[in-house]
Amino acid sequence: MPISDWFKAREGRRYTVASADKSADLPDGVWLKCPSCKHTLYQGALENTLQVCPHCTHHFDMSAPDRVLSLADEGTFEETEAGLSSLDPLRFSAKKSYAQSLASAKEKTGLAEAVVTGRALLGGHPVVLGAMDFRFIGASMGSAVGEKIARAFALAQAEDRALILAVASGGARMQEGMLSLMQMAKTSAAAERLSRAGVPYISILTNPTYGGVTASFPVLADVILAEPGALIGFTGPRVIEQTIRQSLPKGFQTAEFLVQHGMIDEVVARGDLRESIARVLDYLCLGDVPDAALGAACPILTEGGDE
Amino acid sequence: MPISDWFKAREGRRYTVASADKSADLPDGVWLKCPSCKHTLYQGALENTLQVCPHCTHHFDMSAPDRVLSLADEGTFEETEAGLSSLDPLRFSAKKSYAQSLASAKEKTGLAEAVVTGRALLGGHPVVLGAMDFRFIGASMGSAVGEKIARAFALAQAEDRALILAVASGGARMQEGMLSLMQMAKTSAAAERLSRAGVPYISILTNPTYGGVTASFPVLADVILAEPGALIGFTGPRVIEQTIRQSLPKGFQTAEFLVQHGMIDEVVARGDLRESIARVLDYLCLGDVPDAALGAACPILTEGGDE
Amino acid sequence: MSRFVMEFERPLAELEEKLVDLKALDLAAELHLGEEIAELEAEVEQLRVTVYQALSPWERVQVARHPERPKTQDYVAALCSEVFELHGDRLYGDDEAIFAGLATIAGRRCMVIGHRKGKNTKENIRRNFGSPHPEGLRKARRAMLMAEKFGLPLVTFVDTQGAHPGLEAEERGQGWAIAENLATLAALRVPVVAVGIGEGGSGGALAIGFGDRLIMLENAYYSVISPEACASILYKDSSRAPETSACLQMTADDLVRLGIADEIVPEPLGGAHRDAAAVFARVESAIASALDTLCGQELGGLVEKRFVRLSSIGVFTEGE
Amino acid sequence: MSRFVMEFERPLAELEEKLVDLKALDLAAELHLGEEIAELEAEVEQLRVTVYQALSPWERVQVARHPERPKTQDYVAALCSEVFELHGDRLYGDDEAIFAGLATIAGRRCMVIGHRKGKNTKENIRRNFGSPHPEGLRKARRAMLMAEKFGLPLVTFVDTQGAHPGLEAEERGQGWAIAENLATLAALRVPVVAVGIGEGGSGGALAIGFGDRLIMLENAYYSVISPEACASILYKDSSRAPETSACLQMTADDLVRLGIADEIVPEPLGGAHRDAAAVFARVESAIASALDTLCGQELGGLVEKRFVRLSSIGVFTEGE
Ligand SMILES: [Zn+2]
Ligand SMILES: [Zn+2]
Repeated sequence: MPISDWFKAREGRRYTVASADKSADLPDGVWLKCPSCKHTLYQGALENTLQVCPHCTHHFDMSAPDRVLSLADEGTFEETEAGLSSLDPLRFSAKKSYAQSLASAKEKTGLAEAVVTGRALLGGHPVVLGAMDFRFIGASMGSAVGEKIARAFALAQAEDRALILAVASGGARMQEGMLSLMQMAKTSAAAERLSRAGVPYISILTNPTYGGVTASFPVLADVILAEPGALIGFTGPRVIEQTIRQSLPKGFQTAEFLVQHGMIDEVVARGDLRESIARVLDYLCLGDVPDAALGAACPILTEGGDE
Repeated sequence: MPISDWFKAREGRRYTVASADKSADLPDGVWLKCPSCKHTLYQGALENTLQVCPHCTHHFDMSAPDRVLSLADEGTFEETEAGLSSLDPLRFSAKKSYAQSLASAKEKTGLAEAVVTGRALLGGHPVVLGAMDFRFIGASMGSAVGEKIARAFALAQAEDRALILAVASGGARMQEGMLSLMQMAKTSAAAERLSRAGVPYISILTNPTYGGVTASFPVLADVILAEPGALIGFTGPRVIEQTIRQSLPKGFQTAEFLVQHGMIDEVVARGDLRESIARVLDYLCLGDVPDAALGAACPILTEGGDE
Repeated sequence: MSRFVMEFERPLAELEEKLVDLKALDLAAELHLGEEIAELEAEVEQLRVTVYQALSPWERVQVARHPERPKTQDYVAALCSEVFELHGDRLYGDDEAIFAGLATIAGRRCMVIGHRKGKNTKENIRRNFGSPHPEGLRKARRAMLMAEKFGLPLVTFVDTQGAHPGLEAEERGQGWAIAENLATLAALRVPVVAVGIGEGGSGGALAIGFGDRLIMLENAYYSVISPEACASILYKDSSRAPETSACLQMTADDLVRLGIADEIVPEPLGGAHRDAAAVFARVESAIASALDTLCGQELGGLVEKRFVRLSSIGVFTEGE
Repeated sequence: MSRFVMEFERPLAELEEKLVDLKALDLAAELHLGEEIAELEAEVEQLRVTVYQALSPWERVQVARHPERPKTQDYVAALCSEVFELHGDRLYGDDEAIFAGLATIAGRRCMVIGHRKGKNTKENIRRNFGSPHPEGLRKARRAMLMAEKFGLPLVTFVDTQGAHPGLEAEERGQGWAIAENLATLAALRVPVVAVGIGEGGSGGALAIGFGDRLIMLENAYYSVISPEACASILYKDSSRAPETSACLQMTADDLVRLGIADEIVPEPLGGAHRDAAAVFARVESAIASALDTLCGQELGGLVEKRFVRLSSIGVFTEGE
């Protein structure tokens, strides 16, 4: 099913975090075990709970299409750059060729690349909205992901829409070598431009966010949110333990650890993300919502002619 | 002797750090013991060594007039705001009245206030040059010091001269209460304006620099230098030990400690200060020295019309 | 009713206690002491006025430090809606001694920053009694710059003994952090309203404590040095703080007289903790009217006015 | 002559040793082996060319890591005059893994930044083998902003295995520090010339490693991941690094082909450490000519060109 159809099929669904007692009457189907509370869960039922375990609120990975639909106001998401996808410029071939990896990722996810972007409304605010999909080669950032992200920044700037990016990634896509590393500079350059234009940018760090992606556009946002328990860092714990032989504290690199260390603004449960982002946008996008709750009370600051 | 005469009397003197063997033929006069190496020194001889112990290079306190003359190119220092001095707005009277303290400080130092400012050349660069004098009520910053500092910033900006400030201070001048605290904001505001105007500003932190002065204009410089062994901090060690009952490491709050902790650019011996500052100015004041050593090789960057 | 008794309240507290005892006795033993009770009540009322009216500077300091005095988080809870707290300096840590967040006050979207003391020992340990480390001040600075970027007026609540005096704070540049904030606040291109709600301790207070308007609560103080430290220096005897607190001219009245504060919000007899709701209402209306005045102004002019005013603070002579 | 022998040099080193022995024997025993010596010398010469010409990517990596390879401080000593080193990030610390300073190169006043590896174990411990912590990257950023403020062209020397992978680096925001530098470098309003002199390890290299020109030494590499780590991931066997170093296309040639680097500075046969003086001269002239081209340009256009070029890096399809 092409992704556009998928979006159509999903439109109109409501996403709410189910209360715990709903788990009693799960229909038959694919079952999985929650890695946190060990409860057995029906996978289909997770679709009604934003992929959150109804027993312990463990946040399972969320696909990019699910993510953008969970954040956009109903029926407002319009995808952009849907066809943009990776090539294999280095003809990278190790155990498995990059071309094969790409083909199977496309097949598995129905996506052209590891990030989905588009226009939407969020809490009534016009936004550019993007989400990364970890199932697609670990949502690693190669040329195509970098390009789609950079275009999302450019679109947000051109249309003066706030940019909202839900991030997950294993890091740079090594199969594209230096072209992949340079996407860090390219997306950071785009972020810097948006910032200088004064357009709001909020990132949501989800599990896992690592490597070159952590070290570029996601952490340059005005407000950085993260999902509970999400693991976020530059170097992964295994590499640290092997390279430096440091033992790592409990909770290392969790979203909560990063709040404590001053790196992100708030940990927000998946079910509360849309509301939190909308609230922040109410402050950062003053005036772009015609029926803003505060109406005329928004401060209208006049810029002087001395600039 | 009025300070203008003092300057005249001092002009033409050369300052060099004497080599150790000069100490042998010290004339009679006032003797003091070096607190660092315990050698007995003739005070008059220290005038020829920039108040640096010839045995161990211990840096004694330096008066503001000595300081500006040691830094300015010979014969170029012209004092500004020489008459500006403190009043006693709170009629502050404790054990000793503020009025008394002021009177005795003036008598002792021959200065009108704890800071001397003026125009000068330094390594051929036109600068505004200022120095604080610890003998004057601990070079604490009251209204007059704050005003003179703020005017030095304004003068540097108006005449596009680099600003060089040699700082020493016990902190805010509590005898002026909140008027004194507000000088921190006032001088920091002036520093911010100078910075936005792109005029270079170098501070030299000397022993001791503490309290509200550390927490305002001196640390906002583009390049921060400090003299060897100078003690610099916000809260003094005794207060920390009494309040928090923390034991403090050896070398705490020395200039060297602060370099290690990333707060200052370099520790420079008194005898090398003029040369170091001139070198930095060669970079930060490109173009203002007609016969710059590098002549036409200085990069001439053209600003675009898009600003 | 307050449980914590300040030194100067003690005679009143004793009389109040006596009145309670008398009433209890009357009730228990049916002694019909109505007249005595009424007399004592009048006495209490008179003493209350005597004790609380025209507080000395040192008494105000005690009121400003009263453990039940409303704190930044109380003002945020009472005055602000749709709050979104911001955490961290993006450099080192998240200092709980400083609150920063997006908040709506009197119908206006604002950025709010405040010193955050705890309500009990546990909270106070976490929040370091409201004394910020450099990372707290740098979080505040990040919030200031965000306010500027998105055109949000800045409202600050000042209530700290001072910036934290400690080894780690020095290592991480306490002086540097304060100075950066002063420079940033001085030039910030949005309206800035500072409210002194309790203690205004030196550089740690000033680092978020000035702007286009400084509103002081009646019993809040703001000082270059704590009266105890001043007494320690001058007399080697910190118990002489009552004297130095007068010398330092650190009350709201003094600040208005010196041209540093603009406005005083009156407190109920006995202090803000005696009727917090009334204080919240007055503070809200003071902030609202300050914002009404400031938000209409052209930004370049606003910042220039702030700079000129700041530059004019100080009393000195030009000499001959 | 170099004392450290790289793996692929071993046959040559053995032959060279044999030659030395032969000469010594000849001298000691007066065996008149002139002919044999000449023969062996020719053999050595031929093998030298065979060994060093057309190095494989993995061999280049070894050359790039050679302990005697000239390092940032060697370039600074050789190319720069009137150096004034800047220390510290003004936030947390001074990271010796990063050099930053005012320096004059080829008659131009510049800001110079570089990764600073040590020359021996003691230096390497202090400098953390040239792997920066966040405070090092933040010192670099401060230097970048100072360069911009005062119109000084920026020259960077890239030579690091990568940003430090450790607990404290993560706690202080390694990713954040790198990203801030990338954003700052991308928009910096002065000419930026980066020189890859040795190792170009991933984000820690990139954080000071791009600009208007990227000059690569012939045997310097620049890679998204170390070949060993790549082999570890792909084959669970880091000894297959020779294979992955070819796959990753990380040599100077590859970078020019991919449009990422602009220019290659040739090295003497065997690597830069064989004739450092020659390399210094070539690097100086490459930097000088890059600055000559860049310093005359209008700054807005320069930055726009940098942005457009950066934005165009990548190979992808737009789809249907
Ligand atoms: Zn669960
Ligand atoms: Zn000595």
